[in-house]
Amino acid sequence: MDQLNMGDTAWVLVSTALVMFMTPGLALFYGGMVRKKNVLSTIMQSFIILGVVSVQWALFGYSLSFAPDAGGGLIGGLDFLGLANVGMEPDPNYAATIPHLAFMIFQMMFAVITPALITGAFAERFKFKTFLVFTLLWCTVVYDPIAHWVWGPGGWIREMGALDFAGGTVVHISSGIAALAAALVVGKRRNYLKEPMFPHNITMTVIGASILWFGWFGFNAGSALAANGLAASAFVTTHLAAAAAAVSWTLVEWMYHKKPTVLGAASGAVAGLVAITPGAGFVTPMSSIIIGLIGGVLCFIAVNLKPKLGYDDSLDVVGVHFVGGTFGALATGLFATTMVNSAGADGLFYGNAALLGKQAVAVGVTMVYSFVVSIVILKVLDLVMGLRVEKDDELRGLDQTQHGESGYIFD
Amino acid sequence: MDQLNMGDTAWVLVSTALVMFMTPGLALFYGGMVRKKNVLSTIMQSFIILGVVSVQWALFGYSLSFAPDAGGGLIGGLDFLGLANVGMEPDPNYAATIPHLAFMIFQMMFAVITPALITGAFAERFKFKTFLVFTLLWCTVVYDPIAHWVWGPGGWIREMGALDFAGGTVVHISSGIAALAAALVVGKRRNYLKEPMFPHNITMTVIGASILWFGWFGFNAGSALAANGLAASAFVTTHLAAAAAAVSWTLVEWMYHKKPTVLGAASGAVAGLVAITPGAGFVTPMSSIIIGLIGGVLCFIAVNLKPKLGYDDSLDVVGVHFVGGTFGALATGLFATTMVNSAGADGLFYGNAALLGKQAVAVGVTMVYSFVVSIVILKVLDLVMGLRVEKDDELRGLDQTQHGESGYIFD
Amino acid sequence: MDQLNMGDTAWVLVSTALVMFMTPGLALFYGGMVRKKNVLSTIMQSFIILGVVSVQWALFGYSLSFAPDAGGGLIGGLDFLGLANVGMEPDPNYAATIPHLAFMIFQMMFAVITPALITGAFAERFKFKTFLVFTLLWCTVVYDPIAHWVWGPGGWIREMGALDFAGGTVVHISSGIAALAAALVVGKRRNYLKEPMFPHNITMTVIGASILWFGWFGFNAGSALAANGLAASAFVTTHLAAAAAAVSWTLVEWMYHKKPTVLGAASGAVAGLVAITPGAGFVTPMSSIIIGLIGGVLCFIAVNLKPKLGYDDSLDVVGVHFVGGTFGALATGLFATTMVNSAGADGLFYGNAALLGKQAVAVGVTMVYSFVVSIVILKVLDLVMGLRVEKDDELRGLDQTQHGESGYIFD
Amino acid sequence: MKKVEAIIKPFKLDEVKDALNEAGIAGLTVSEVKGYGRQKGHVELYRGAEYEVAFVPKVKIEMVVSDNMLARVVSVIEETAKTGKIGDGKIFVSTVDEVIRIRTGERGETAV
Amino acid sequence: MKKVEAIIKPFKLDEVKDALNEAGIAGLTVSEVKGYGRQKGHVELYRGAEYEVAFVPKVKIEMVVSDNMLARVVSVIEETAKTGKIGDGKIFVSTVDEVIRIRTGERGETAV
Amino acid sequence: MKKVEAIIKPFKLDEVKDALNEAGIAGLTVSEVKGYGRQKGHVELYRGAEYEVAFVPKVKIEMVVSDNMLARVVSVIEETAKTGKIGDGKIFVSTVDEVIRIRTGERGETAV
Ligand SMILES: Nc1ncnc2c1ncn2[C@@H]1O[C@H](COP(=O)(O)OP(=O)(O)O)[C@@H](O)[C@H]1O
Ligand SMILES: Nc1ncnc2c1ncn2[C@@H]1O[C@H](COP(=O)(O)OP(=O)(O)O)[C@@H](O)[C@H]1O
Ligand SMILES: Nc1ncnc2c1ncn2[C@@H]1O[C@H](COP(=O)(O)OP(=O)(O)O)[C@@H](O)[C@H]1O
Repeated sequence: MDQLNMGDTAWVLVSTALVMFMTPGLALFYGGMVRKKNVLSTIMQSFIILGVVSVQWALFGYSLSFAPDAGGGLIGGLDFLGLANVGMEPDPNYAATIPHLAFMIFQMMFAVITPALITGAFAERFKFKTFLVFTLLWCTVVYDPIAHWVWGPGGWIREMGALDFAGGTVVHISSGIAALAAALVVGKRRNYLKEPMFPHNITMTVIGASILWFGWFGFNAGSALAANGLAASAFVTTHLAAAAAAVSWTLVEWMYHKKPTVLGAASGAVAGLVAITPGAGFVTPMSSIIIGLIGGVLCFIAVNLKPKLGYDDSLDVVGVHFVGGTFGALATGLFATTMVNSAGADGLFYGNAALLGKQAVAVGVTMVYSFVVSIVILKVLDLVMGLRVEKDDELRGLDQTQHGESGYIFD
Repeated sequence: MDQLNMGDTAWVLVSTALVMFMTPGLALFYGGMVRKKNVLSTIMQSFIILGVVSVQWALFGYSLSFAPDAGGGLIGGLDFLGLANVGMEPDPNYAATIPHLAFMIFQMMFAVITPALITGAFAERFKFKTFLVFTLLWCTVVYDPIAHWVWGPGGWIREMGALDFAGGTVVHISSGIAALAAALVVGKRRNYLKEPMFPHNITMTVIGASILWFGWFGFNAGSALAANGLAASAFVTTHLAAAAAAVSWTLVEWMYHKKPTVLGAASGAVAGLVAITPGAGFVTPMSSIIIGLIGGVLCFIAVNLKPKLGYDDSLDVVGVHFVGGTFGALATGLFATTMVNSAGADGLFYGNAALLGKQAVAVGVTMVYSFVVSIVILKVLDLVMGLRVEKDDELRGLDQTQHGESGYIFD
Repeated sequence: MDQLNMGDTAWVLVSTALVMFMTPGLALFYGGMVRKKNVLSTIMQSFIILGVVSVQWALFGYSLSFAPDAGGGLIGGLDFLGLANVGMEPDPNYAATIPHLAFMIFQMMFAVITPALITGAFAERFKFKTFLVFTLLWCTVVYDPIAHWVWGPGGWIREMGALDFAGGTVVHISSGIAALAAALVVGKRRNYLKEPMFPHNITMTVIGASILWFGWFGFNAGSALAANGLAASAFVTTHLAAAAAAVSWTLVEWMYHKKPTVLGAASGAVAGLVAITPGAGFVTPMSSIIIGLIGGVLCFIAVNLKPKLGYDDSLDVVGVHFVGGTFGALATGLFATTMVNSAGADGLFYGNAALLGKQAVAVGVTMVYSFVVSIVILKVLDLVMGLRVEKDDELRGLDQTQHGESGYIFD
Repeated sequence: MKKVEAIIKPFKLDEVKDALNEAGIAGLTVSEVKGYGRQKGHVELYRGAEYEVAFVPKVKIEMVVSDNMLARVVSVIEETAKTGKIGDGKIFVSTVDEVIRIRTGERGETAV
Repeated sequence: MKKVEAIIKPFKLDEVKDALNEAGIAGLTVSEVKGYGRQKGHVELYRGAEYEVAFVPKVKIEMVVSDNMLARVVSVIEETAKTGKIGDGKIFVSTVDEVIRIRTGERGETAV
Repeated sequence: MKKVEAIIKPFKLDEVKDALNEAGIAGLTVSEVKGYGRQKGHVELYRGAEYEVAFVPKVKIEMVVSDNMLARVVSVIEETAKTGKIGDGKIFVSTVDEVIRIRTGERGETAV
């Protein structure tokens, strides 16, 4: 059983590369949406996370998340510190047919992109130094435990029987609600809602969204951890949900705002990808189309309610990742079927109401935990080192003032 | 025989991701070539096709193309409606070692990019709403049947013995000739040939061409549907033809126009990729270099004749895809050899003149069918809902007037 | 033993596609760093190399590098001319489980990117025609022999027992020192150090660096030539070194220059990737973090010393590839361990001082050979056809004057 | 000598330039500007909120002409730049004391 | 009629425009410029060498006003564009001979 | 006070600016413009057709100087901006009524 399979290994390594590529993709997706004067600072936050969190993960993050349980299903032990005991042989506790190192680095890319998602909430005003400290703390005390709960051996949410195929709770809800916390604590950008803060480069945002879509095949279908029928199925559901949500966001925007925007189509695709993530390996292709259609509309509504709700989540992390992730986790409780994945469970529409309850618990606990801890971290950092750049720096833009660079020199 | 192979599955899933990535790549390739005021509208057409046609394919397109023949080798039946009977197990009628779902979604990406190719012909002037309707109709009545003829079980062109490894007729000729139909029916851009309509961002076009080249490995080598020697061979021929055509276009342009352009090198690479597509799995590497060299020159000539021929195919879909695809399909009739692929046939240069005839028939019928039906669809849509945007909208640009957005806000 | 493995083949084909994608990635990495007026000419140099060198490799380059030794371990014979004897079956002399063609094209992508790396040194002033001739000559008389020495069957450096997992000497040292030769012979850009020559588009450079990082998984982990534990291990070391170097460059720059730049983070990542290349399949993950940390700092120092050293290596090929590659090759002599790779050797830190000596010899000989031959080629070409564009052309920019195009038309 | 500055709609530039050329104008200089006037900008909806985009893209043509060309030039611009719709723009005329052609050092009317 | 040209700091544009609008200005034209003055540019470090970036981004507002509006307009700009820090910019006033509204052909004060 | 506007070749900007600086100029403002004059644009071939690109990139320097600096400034520009080849550009001199330094409220010559 713990025999290395080259096909599975090839697939997981490729998937890892694809998921790694998502973080620069996110950098572009976000970078295009800010004003020109902040494009580099926005890109930098995602890019440097790829450096910082990767090292954190290898040193101790992976151990906290995935080492044998340290007690109560709450956190992993220290067996994998510095990647001790993580070798080239498969470890059947994680994945029976691929090197343990492959599983470890596949998971690393999830740990990397999750804090990067949050950066969209406080774009255009956060201090770079504080951001680095926040990220390291957040990964260690929020992400690593939640990953353990949901995916770690002995993790309590996993034991409870809630389903999360590729990170609806772990990645999207945890980051989406932390984004809300950040938007609230950091406060609005100066002149928010007074002066237009349009995306300075929608072509860059589309490139980013396309890379995200491309990479998400690794994210979701790679989560099968094998190149088998389940991977193919998750690949299909992923793609169809993205496609359906791109269409539904565009259509509903067209109806309500008169014009179908390119930013809308790109945002819709991402919303669909988020929504299908928890159920990708549990639902049928036709269900994934429905999840995508609804996910696109829900996220469109959420994003458009933001100005009324009064917080300034610059790039709509809450509206897309929190709303989309929550919807997707609950939808998994509705649409999951053991016909797709016998290791999964049946959802409400297949006669099993219990799953929906478990999904709700997983969502609720993740949400509360991430929100509360994020608030605490941010409040403390605000006191200790300050969260926001100076007013003048914000006006001149973070690229010049924090990094001493300009995105473009076109004259 | 119908035993799932993880290596093959990994390869086809990766190839599918690569081919999916080509459509955003095409969006950039085309987006860079239009004027700044139309960059988003051009990108949008490809991007939204990824949404719309994917859903169409899952609901009924795949069935029309690939379900068991409904009669006469002309169209597939309804057995696969809503992906019914398309599961995680291999179906040896399609591919014996990978999940049927993997085959289905690999094919989906071809169905997506084909109508996207056409959009280059009517860029900078087409109504978005009409474009959506056109795309859905065209896929259903042109692409799906032709895919069935050439690749479907019982399809008449396949039965006849014509070869099309990865879509010379199905993808490039069908879209290239539809592009001509569109250019003729829609008419020229205002001030065409009077004012310069230079590419506004050649760096974007190069990024797009590079993504296309990268993705084309999935397109052609993935068409082996297994990770075997044939895949490697098709990979090599694909790359060499692209390389050779990039060089030949650049050189011939240098000789005739005094300067080797970057747009020329990028266009040449795409021309080479188009030319090798039908024969990728049937010809030797040395033949592929010859096909690339000639393909680059032929497409260069075709593109430069356009102003004399008097139609306004904005981004040269005819010159590259129709001319390159036709040349490639016929070249397959010359260079194919069973030494490369025993499931193929020998071409004229290997002593079998018959193949060239069959290739010519496949080309001719595809061309006539796609051209005539495209003309009809466009004429009808022109009456029913109009094809072109208003004059003022065209002058101000489609980004603002159709989508309410600007590609770049740099001040 | 020489049984085709689909998983390995899938992995090597994907890796090949990834390495191919690195050359356009490099085009963007470099293209963003030059001034706007030279963006296309810089991109063009990498892009056309993808055409020219691919064909060279298929025709005779592969034979010179990898065909059975022609004598003395110095150069390959002519057995593989025009890819003769390079077929779909595995050849156990190269890779026992994948098609020989797959090995050939995987190697092709290395031959392509190496001369492309050099172009950064003479960006913004080199004649396009001379550049083409230089590239063909350099590949034939510098790259092909060195590849044979290090990786070819019977190559003398390989026989000596020096280690180079994925091209520290072959790719980075050979190109890095040729870059120094080019910077010296071609001379400085006009007004170098007088007027600012800032990167015109750092967002493009970040996209390029991200594609390089993504593709480097194919470069290094693909060099295992199988989808096994070693591939996973090389994947992990590659990623961690890049991550660590991005962090260390950023931090050291922050300390010394007051601001952490995005260009620094991107450059650091590339420096880390270069530094780990020779040892990727021989060192542990923890060693790779150390190699990355040091590599980032060393390259930062080298790049910042450049103005004092007085040559104008426009885009810091010497500081990153020569310095990073040399450090990495020597670090392999320190950190290599047979616990990671039994086909490798132990380094100094594992009790074997001999390896470090062999590494030093490999570095020294490669360096001297590439430097001397590069100087000779350049001097001859300077006499025969001239190396630099006219003064006025340099001032107006190479895009307009050499290629008749503008990168962006934004008004 | 007079300086004529015309703020016009961008898409009219080519037409105006050609007409001025025919009218015998020797040279002119063009820049991209943003205008604010009776022609209001537009309201853009973005992520659920409305924003007023106050400025409208315009093009400014500057040219220095001899006094006897003035009337001609003004009327050419008036005719070709006019669409009759709001936002057509303005022409400003002012006096220039001296003109110098850098290449030759010529001054005054011959330098125009 | 007078032409008022003001070179100001870019981030002050919206404020100045709104104030001028309230003061009853009918139109104005804005362009992006680079300034050089007492406010020195900055030194940038790049790849081990220091470079002086001499120019500072500024915005130029141009508007033609009737003589009796002049004082008002100047004082509005002075007040709103001022930060008190070096580099606040300049206002230049000059005389305009004629103004023409292209759309209507109106001339003089009514065309402003 | 006089306003000097010079349209020059872009690559001459740094040289001219340095020379003006040495000549004691306190400030100037630069913008990117496109020129049309005796120096014709060029013909570009694109996808089989030829197009005339009429405009040539130029840089406009504007500066207001006291009357006694005028001659100096003009001759500095003439000398440094000159290449002798067609398209070197023009200098226009006109009269300015008033100059105000926003930061201090200074007016007239001291505000220049
Ligand atoms: N007084 C003015 N000073 C400077 N520019 C002006 C003035 N009035 C109008 N403009 C310019 O002319 C453009 C057109 O003016 P507007 O009032 O919108 O329409 P119209 O020209 O039809 O009356 C404005 O966008 C602005 O650039
Ligand atoms: N004599 C001048 N002519 C034209 N523009 C000027 C002149 N003096 C200053 N400027 C413009 O005003 C801007 C601000 O001037 P500066 O001397 O830096 O500060 P301050 O306005 O506080 O004295 C400059 O950047 C330049 O654009
Ligand atoms: N009468 C004019 N009014 C405004 N700008 C002018 C005028 N004549 C020339 N220019 C500007 O000066 C530039 C150079 O003029 P041109 O006639 O090409 O060459 P030269 O300066 O050598 O005579 C033009 O591109 C244009 O920007």
